[in-house]
Amino acid sequence: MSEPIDPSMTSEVVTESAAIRIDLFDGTMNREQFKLVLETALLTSDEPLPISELKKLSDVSLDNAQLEELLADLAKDWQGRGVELTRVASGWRFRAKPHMQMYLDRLNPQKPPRYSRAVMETLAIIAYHQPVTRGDIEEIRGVAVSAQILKTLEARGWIDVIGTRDVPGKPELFATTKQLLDDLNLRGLSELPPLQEISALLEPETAASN
Amino acid sequence: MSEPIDPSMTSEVVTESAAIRIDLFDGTMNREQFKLVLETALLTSDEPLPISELKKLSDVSLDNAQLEELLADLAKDWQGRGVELTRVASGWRFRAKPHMQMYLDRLNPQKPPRYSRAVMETLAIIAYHQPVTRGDIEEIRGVAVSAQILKTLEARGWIDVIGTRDVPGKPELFATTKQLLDDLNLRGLSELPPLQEISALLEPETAASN
Amino acid sequence: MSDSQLQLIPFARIHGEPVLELPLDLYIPPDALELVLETFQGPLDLLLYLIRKHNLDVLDIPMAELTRQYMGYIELMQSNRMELAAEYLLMAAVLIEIKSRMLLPKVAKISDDGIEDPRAELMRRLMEYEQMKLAAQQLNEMPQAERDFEIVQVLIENTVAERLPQVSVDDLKQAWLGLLTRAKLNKHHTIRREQLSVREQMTHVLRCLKSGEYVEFEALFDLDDGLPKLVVTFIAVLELAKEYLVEIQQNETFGSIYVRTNRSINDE
Repeated sequence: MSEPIDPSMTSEVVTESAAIRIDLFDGTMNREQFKLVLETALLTSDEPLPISELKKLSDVSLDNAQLEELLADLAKDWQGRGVELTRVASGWRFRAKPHMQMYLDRLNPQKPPRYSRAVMETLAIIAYHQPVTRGDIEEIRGVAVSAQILKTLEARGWIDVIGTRDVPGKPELFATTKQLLDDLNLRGLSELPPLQEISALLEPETAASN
Repeated sequence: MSEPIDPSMTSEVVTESAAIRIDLFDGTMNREQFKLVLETALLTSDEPLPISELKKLSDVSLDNAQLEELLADLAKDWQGRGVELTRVASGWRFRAKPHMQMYLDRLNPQKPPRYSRAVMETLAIIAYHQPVTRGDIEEIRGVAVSAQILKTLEARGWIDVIGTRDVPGKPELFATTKQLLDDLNLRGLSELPPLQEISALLEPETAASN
Repeated sequence: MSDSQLQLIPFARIHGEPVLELPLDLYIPPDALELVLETFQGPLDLLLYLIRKHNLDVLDIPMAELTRQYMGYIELMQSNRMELAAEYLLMAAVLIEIKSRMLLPKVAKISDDGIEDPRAELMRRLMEYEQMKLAAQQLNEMPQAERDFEIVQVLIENTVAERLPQVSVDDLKQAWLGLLTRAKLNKHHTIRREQLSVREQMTHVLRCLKSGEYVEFEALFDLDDGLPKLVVTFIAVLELAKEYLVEIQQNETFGSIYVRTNRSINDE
């Protein structure tokens, strides 16, 4: 149904990059096609993507050197554009070049910024399950929770550490603050929307089959 | 008038549009340079940018036709990539092509919810019969519509109250928003799937084939 | 795979899920019944299901048969002591009324004279509902931003920090919805409702103990809070002890009870 990448554009690159051949459900993805996937993932991600994440995009296992070479190649493709691929502490990301700022500033920045889904889900878990450790949050979300996310919420004054759990590693326990309640205009946590009402709005089960 | 992008219209324009020369701090910005600015703005914006906003990026005044031609040209540059430039209800934006989702899902298991049938039926009635009151929706569905359902759709930014009906009780009138169209990658309500003819529903087979 | 079961009912894809297994004799295992009732969006949906299942013509509904089947469901639900929404009972009354009017011979005859077929209103509603039901399916199948495709957004470094995002209770709710969806997709994560008030009190108690010093047990309670809150606070302390978050000490029988966080122990 969802057709893969246009095969026509693949032609001559194949030989050169025969090393990186990735079997797909209906054919092979060559180097250039895989670069398109990398590019798309990096353009749509709202956080830097570490090498370990980027590896998941490929069906065959790539080593770090191969992947970094592809990324360097991709970065080169973007040279001379208004946006560049950069490596930061937590991975790779695209960002606007600083000299583009003067143009971008002309656009109305009136839309309020939004927290990412990851931040909001973390906040929801802390609000409903407090006190929780980072491990608890990761278990519910099913993905790793970056330190950045917790720092964002702490800096906002919405969560804080109220102790540690007495298990190996002494993980910190997070809870929400009064500040959060004030900012949400609630008198207490009991005024949060009840969970069963929320779950009633979901498609039952079968959704997964689609 | 909101034609999709026609690649044929872009080729010879280049010479003709030497007119679009824009003085910059360090010289002149030609067509290609301005396209870079457009591209950067569209890649970095978190919401679709309407023509009126995009005009602000240029130092000389461009008319709609000129700008649209540039956008069509830009869209053509991106053909064959994993990301495409599309026009939706509130403007132009880049999005990943849907067939890329299978790769992107490997990185990010976070997805907005799939809504229950009750929510989707309510949305359909509002979309196709707007403006409607809660009573209208209940009349069609034959069951009570919980406030939660309407709140969910409002919180998602897909519907809002656009007034009240002038009958006793002044019930609120609901309509769909631009946000809904944007999220469905549509330019207008007319691009919603056409309603099935009622007569077509009389043949059980026809309905079944759906 | 279960094609043999489906031959009767090409249409009855309630939500893409075969509710189709309902046998003709209307027997439904009791525990399946609740599921069935949840699957239908109301009496119109149930009626449509029955009509489509038996290949009936919506424009010429055999009222006797339809009413019989519908009543079969209603009785089954009632005999299982299920709470029946008023809408289902109201529809039963409507069906019986239409059926009885149709039994009067003259009504059928003079329908040419512009007197409406007693079924007309029901047919109109069924068709209107079916149209919206199909529209909802189509809407749901359309690619949706974030669910089926991603929006491109590249970072602009300088503008990020300044303005803080505003968050509302609804945003939190949305976030939770997202979690639930995923939990449903990956079955092994169970998300259940927590007793908020106890959790809130646990947090409150931990805050009181933040200094790491022993605090007198009684000091954790505020007598002005009323009985329910006191009970909740008590449960909260027990819960904290169970999770090894606090340490409770009583040095002599009937002596004062002291509580402190376990963290302070580790710090020493």
